[in-house]
Amino acid sequence: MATTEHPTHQPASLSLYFITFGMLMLLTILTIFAGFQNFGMWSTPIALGIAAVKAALVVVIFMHGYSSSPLIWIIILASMFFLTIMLGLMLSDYVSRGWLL
Amino acid sequence: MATVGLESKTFEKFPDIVGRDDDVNYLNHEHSVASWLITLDHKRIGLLYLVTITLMFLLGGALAGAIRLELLTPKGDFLAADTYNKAFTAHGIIMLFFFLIPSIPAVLGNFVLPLMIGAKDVAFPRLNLLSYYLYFAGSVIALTALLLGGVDTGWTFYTPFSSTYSNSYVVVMASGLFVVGFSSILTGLNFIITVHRMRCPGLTWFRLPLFIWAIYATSVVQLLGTPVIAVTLGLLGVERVLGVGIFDPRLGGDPILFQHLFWFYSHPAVYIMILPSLGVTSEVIATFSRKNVFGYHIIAFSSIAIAVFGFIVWAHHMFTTGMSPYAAMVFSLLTFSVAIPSGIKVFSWLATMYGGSISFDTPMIYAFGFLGLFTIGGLTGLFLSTLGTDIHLHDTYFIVAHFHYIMVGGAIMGYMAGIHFWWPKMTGRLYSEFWGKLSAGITFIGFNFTFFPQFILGYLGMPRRYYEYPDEFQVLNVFSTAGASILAIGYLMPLFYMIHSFFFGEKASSNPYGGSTLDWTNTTSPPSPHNFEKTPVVTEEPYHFHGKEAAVVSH
Amino acid sequence: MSAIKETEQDHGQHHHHKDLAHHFDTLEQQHDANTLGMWAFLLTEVLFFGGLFAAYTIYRYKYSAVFEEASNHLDIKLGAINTVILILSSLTMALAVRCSQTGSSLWTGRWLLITIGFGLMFLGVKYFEWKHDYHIHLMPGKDWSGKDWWHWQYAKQAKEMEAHSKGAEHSYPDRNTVPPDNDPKFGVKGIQESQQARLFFLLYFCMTSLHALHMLVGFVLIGIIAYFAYQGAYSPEYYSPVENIGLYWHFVDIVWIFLFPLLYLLGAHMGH
Amino acid sequence: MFEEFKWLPEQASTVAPEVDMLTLFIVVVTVLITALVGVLTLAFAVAFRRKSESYIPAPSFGNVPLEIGWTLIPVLICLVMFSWGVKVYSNIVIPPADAMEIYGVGRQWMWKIQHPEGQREINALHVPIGRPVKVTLTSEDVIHCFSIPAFRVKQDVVPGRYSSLWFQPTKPGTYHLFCSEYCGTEHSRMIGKVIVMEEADYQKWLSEGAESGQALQGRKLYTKLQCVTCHTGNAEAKAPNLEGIYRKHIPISHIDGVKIKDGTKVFADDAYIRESILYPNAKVAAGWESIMPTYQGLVTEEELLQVIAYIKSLNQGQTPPRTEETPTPATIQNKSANKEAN
Ligand code: HEA
Ligand code: HEA
Ligand code: HEC
Ligand code: CUA
Ligand SMILES: [Cu+2]
Repeated sequence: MATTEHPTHQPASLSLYFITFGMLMLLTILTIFAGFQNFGMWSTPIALGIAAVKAALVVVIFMHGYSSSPLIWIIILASMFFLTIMLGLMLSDYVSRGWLL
Repeated sequence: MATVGLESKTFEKFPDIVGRDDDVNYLNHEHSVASWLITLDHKRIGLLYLVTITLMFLLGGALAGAIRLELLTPKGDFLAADTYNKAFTAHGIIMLFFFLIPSIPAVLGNFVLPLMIGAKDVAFPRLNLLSYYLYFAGSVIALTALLLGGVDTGWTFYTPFSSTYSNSYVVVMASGLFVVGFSSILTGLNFIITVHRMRCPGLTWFRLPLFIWAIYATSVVQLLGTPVIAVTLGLLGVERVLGVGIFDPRLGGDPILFQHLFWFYSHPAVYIMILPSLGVTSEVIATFSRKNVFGYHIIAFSSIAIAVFGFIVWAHHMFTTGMSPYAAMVFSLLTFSVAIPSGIKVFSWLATMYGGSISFDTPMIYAFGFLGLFTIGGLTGLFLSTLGTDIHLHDTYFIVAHFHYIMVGGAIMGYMAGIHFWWPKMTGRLYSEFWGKLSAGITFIGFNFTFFPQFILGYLGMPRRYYEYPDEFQVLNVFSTAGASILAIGYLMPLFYMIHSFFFGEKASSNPYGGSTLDWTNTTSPPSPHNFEKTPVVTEEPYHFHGKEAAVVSH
Repeated sequence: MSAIKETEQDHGQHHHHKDLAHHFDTLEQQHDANTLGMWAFLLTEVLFFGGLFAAYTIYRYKYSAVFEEASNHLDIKLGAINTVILILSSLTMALAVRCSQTGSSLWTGRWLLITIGFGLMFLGVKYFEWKHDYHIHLMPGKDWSGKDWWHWQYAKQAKEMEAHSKGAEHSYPDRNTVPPDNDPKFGVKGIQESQQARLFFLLYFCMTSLHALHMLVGFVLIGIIAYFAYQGAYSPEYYSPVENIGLYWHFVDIVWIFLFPLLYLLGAHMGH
Repeated sequence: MFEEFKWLPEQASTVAPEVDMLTLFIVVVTVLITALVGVLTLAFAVAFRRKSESYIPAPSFGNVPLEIGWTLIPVLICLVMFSWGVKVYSNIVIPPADAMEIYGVGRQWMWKIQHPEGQREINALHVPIGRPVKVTLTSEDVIHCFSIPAFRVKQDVVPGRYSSLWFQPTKPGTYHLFCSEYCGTEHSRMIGKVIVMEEADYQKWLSEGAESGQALQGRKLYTKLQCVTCHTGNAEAKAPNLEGIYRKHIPISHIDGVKIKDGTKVFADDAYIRESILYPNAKVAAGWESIMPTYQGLVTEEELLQVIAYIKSLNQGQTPPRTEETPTPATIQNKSANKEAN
């Protein structure tokens, strides 16, 4: 069938890759720095937030997410959606156990 | 006799594609054993699966026979306690992982999916063959576990029994399931890509036959759920081998976590088992009513809805574990969400039949059986998703009855409907309609005899996985065992007349039932090695039985 | 569905590219199918690791204090070095894919081999890390009893206690005697904590070794593709194997991006 | 075999009729739906059977009202089932405050039951009619499930934690007690009897079977395990006074070693006391050092239950002297109603 979603086969510019690499390095330093601060209950969200930004950079630039078809983005979002469902609903049991009685 | 009728079911709109007698088809173009064992042809791989899963079904069925014999009397006089436990464990594992999960997707899906979408093959033929051999390897490992002495944990592998206390071959069995899980993932992946990328020109999403939608939804579940059971069994293996305490409370682990992880896959897995049957039913009802399926779009979306909702209800298996009552309420409510799309499907099929021109060929008889038994099985699921009643019914024979109604009454009826429906396409031969209808009838009667009494047993309180039981439960158990013998006959008969027809059956035309999808209209029976002589182009929605002249002949 | 016209442009008349499998019509279609297939596979992988992440999440929630302490026994320095190495390998992999897009087979092969090189460095560091962890009895195996955990906790505790109860009759054995498994004297940060710590290390072990396993598989595949790249098998028209192995490798990188803070850093703020 | 046959299980507890009513409702609804589907299938099959091979029926197009109907009506039915289910479920899981408490321990493959007065029984449970009974359960090995069909109650028994179920028997008789979670070879023999007696008979049974009381056993352990060396109950104590703490709200300062908000309180129920003994610094009482050792591995589940029973019965000024070797039965026997006092 005719494919409607063409990935562009134009290679990305070299500098983009190096800039991305630099940003990943900076974020790594940031996450280590943040790790040594005491943010109380915010520590984990902050660590995960930085990791998410790094992952997003890898997906969008290195994995060519910027030029990928909507279908591939659906796959990416679906993986996050179902992962969240699994973790969220499972946790909901543990968190609410103490509520009654 | 019936075959005469069959030939005439081809409309002028779908002219018979007559091949010459010396035509090559996928069955006869190569003969060596190797040409079967290392074939990349999706049709041949489908047949390889057919043979293997049939053997597995017989094994699982024989174990069911042993279970029913033991339960004939209240005392444990036929099997030892351990043997009984190993028997139902093996029965459950074989029937689910080695028969029902691969049944429709791997056999019928492999065979007809590319035909239905006008493709020459699935997207990744080598991966397809790999899937088959992973399935095969998984089966060999599982059978090894059985031969070594079996597993006595129940198919659910609950910890800490399975991780610490059981002295059986849990790790071997778990590795078998691990391997077969990858077969399932790869099949699903292959089908998803095939549907996305291999449709022939003109075949838009809303021109896809509903069977394709169902297989697509199934594949999504396979892709998302199966890896989770794989890690879970992996952790179980690690725990057993290294003696560490991931799930054992004595070592700080949490046995309920195992159940969460297990059901995160195993609940969606039940939709891997039923969705393909729902798809077959849509095809069969449309074809034998000669009508377009009522509410095509909604049925298509309801398959997707079932697949997605299937992932948010798993903890309904855990209401009595002492999980949070609040979470229990949430999961109870969510569980009902699956019932709605299922209901929509049932009513839409009825509406499809309304005003149709219904013929009673074997596949349709099976589909009727499916409709009734799936409805009962599904509706009894509502007793279980309702918190107040599940507490009483949990782990009783009511559960056993519920899932056999859906899986044996529903899923297998659908599978039988599909096998009979596509048999002429697969083999180029017609089976005997007489024996076909007879076996459908016997199955239906035997089935209800076997499993209806179990609803009552369950409400009376008989727990499952009991090899001895209090005397007052005997009457119903005797009924059940008697029914199972009838059921066995119903399942064994097709084995004979189908094999007979394969060699001696009358030649089938390309479209004996007057089907409207590409597999019927554009290929010979059996299809040529590359499916289509020319790539088909699709110009209209499926299930259009009218010609351009809209030959509405009133009678 | 029916109206059965058939296309003229079937594959018979069509010039067959050497890389085009018979069941596809165009290279474009084949490329799309391959890429999509890889992404779908990664979707599965997310859920595969997801199972472990779920176990981690639940135990982390239940035993948060111990998990934070336990993580302090991992070596942040090595973890950080490995993070850098793996991101570097991701960069070289991205460059390999780019070279295959622009048609320089030679450099595709080279970058792929460099990627393997970084991967091996990562595993090398990991090897020494695991070996050390094993020696101090953090890893499952012989003598894996969490007793060292007791000693550490115990030493810490003893210090605190001395400060409080001036020389009361607390007699603590010295650090070299191994306490019996259920000696209540060790209980203050007791048995159940050492079990929880063990769970942490177990999850650490499972997650990092599953990750390492993925790298090992990656080496083999990258190696094969590098070989073909040197043979000049890829061109701007046909490079999806390189692209796909790239996707896989970046995914492995992403997993580590999450593992690093979750395993190594969660207790960093508490100091050693 | 036909004599014993019954269609419905005995209805012998207060929740049983509620569960049966709900079941009846679902049965009626589902039978109607099944009948509808069945009758329509057959009716259409007959009415629209193929009469001519050349006849092609007109295609059907959607019918919006119909489709809305068969979506919304099931939604409504489901909501009714759900909410009714939740209502009955709450009655099943929330015990009345005045329930009498019995302890049960499951193990491969038997049930061990202990009454508060000290009676122990195996695979049998004697209960008086008309009084709510709460059974607190735990397991020594794998997961079991305490199930009494005649009462329509069921609760998994999970090692490493307490779970509980309650019921109020309404009919004297002998009923099945099943283990309904698969637990290994003899799972189907892990069955027992629940004997519901009139109050007077129950009292008689109690006095006949009188063994030393559970709390009395607990008191012995309290000195034997050295609890009393710290929990002396007087001013110089190194540990909080345990007198009368049961069912009080206790201020705590740390959870799992982490400092928490001032003024946080926990409810001192069985689970909390159990936790305090096995995992002392899971929750640390405010104002105290977490020096208490864990007793994990030193006490059996049974002993744990006895110690807990003792702490529950412990009233102001009743902590025994440190030196006491064997407690005087008298101090135990005059159990005053400390629960009511709270
Ligand atoms: C193919 C397999 C399959 C399928 C499709 C289903 C479908 C459903 N199942 Fe079932 N189930 C199993 C296989 C399956 N199940 C198995 C194997 C077990 C036991 C596992 C074990 O412990 O070993 C089990 C156990 C099980 C439990 C746990 C019970 C317990 O252990 O305590 C529950 C609880 O909610 C449940 C509910 C449901 C529901 C609500 C559906 C729904 O999807 C059904 C939806 C269908 C309908 C409702 C019928 C059609 C609808 C209409 C005609 C419209 C009218 C409807 C309304 C009024 C809503 N099932
Ligand atoms: C697809 C799934 C599937 C299928 C098809 C079946 C089919 C049958 N099952 Fe099964 N069953 C399960 C899935 C399935 N079951 C599961 C998951 C469990 C739970 C396990 C657990 O608790 O862990 C279970 C448990 C289970 C129990 C409960 C055991 C217990 O809890 O103690 C019972 C009892 O009656 C039973 C009976 C039957 C019967 C009579 C059939 C019949 O339909 C079978 C009919 C078929 C035949 C009779 C085959 C005929 C062939 C022969 C006899 C040929 C002889 C062999 C050779 C020549 C090689 N099953
Ligand atoms: C080494 C001294 C010591 C011994 C021995 C000891 N405890 Fe404790 N216990 C403490 C201290 C200190 C606390 C308060 C800090 C805390 O909650 O951990 C405490 C808390 C408790 C609590 C919680 C009370 C509250 O107010 O929150 C219970 C219940 C308890 N102990 C029971 C026991 C039992 C039963 C035993 C014997 C089997 C025992 N203890 C032995 C020191 C001790
Ligand atoms: Cu105990 Cu089943
Ligand atoms: Cu389910």
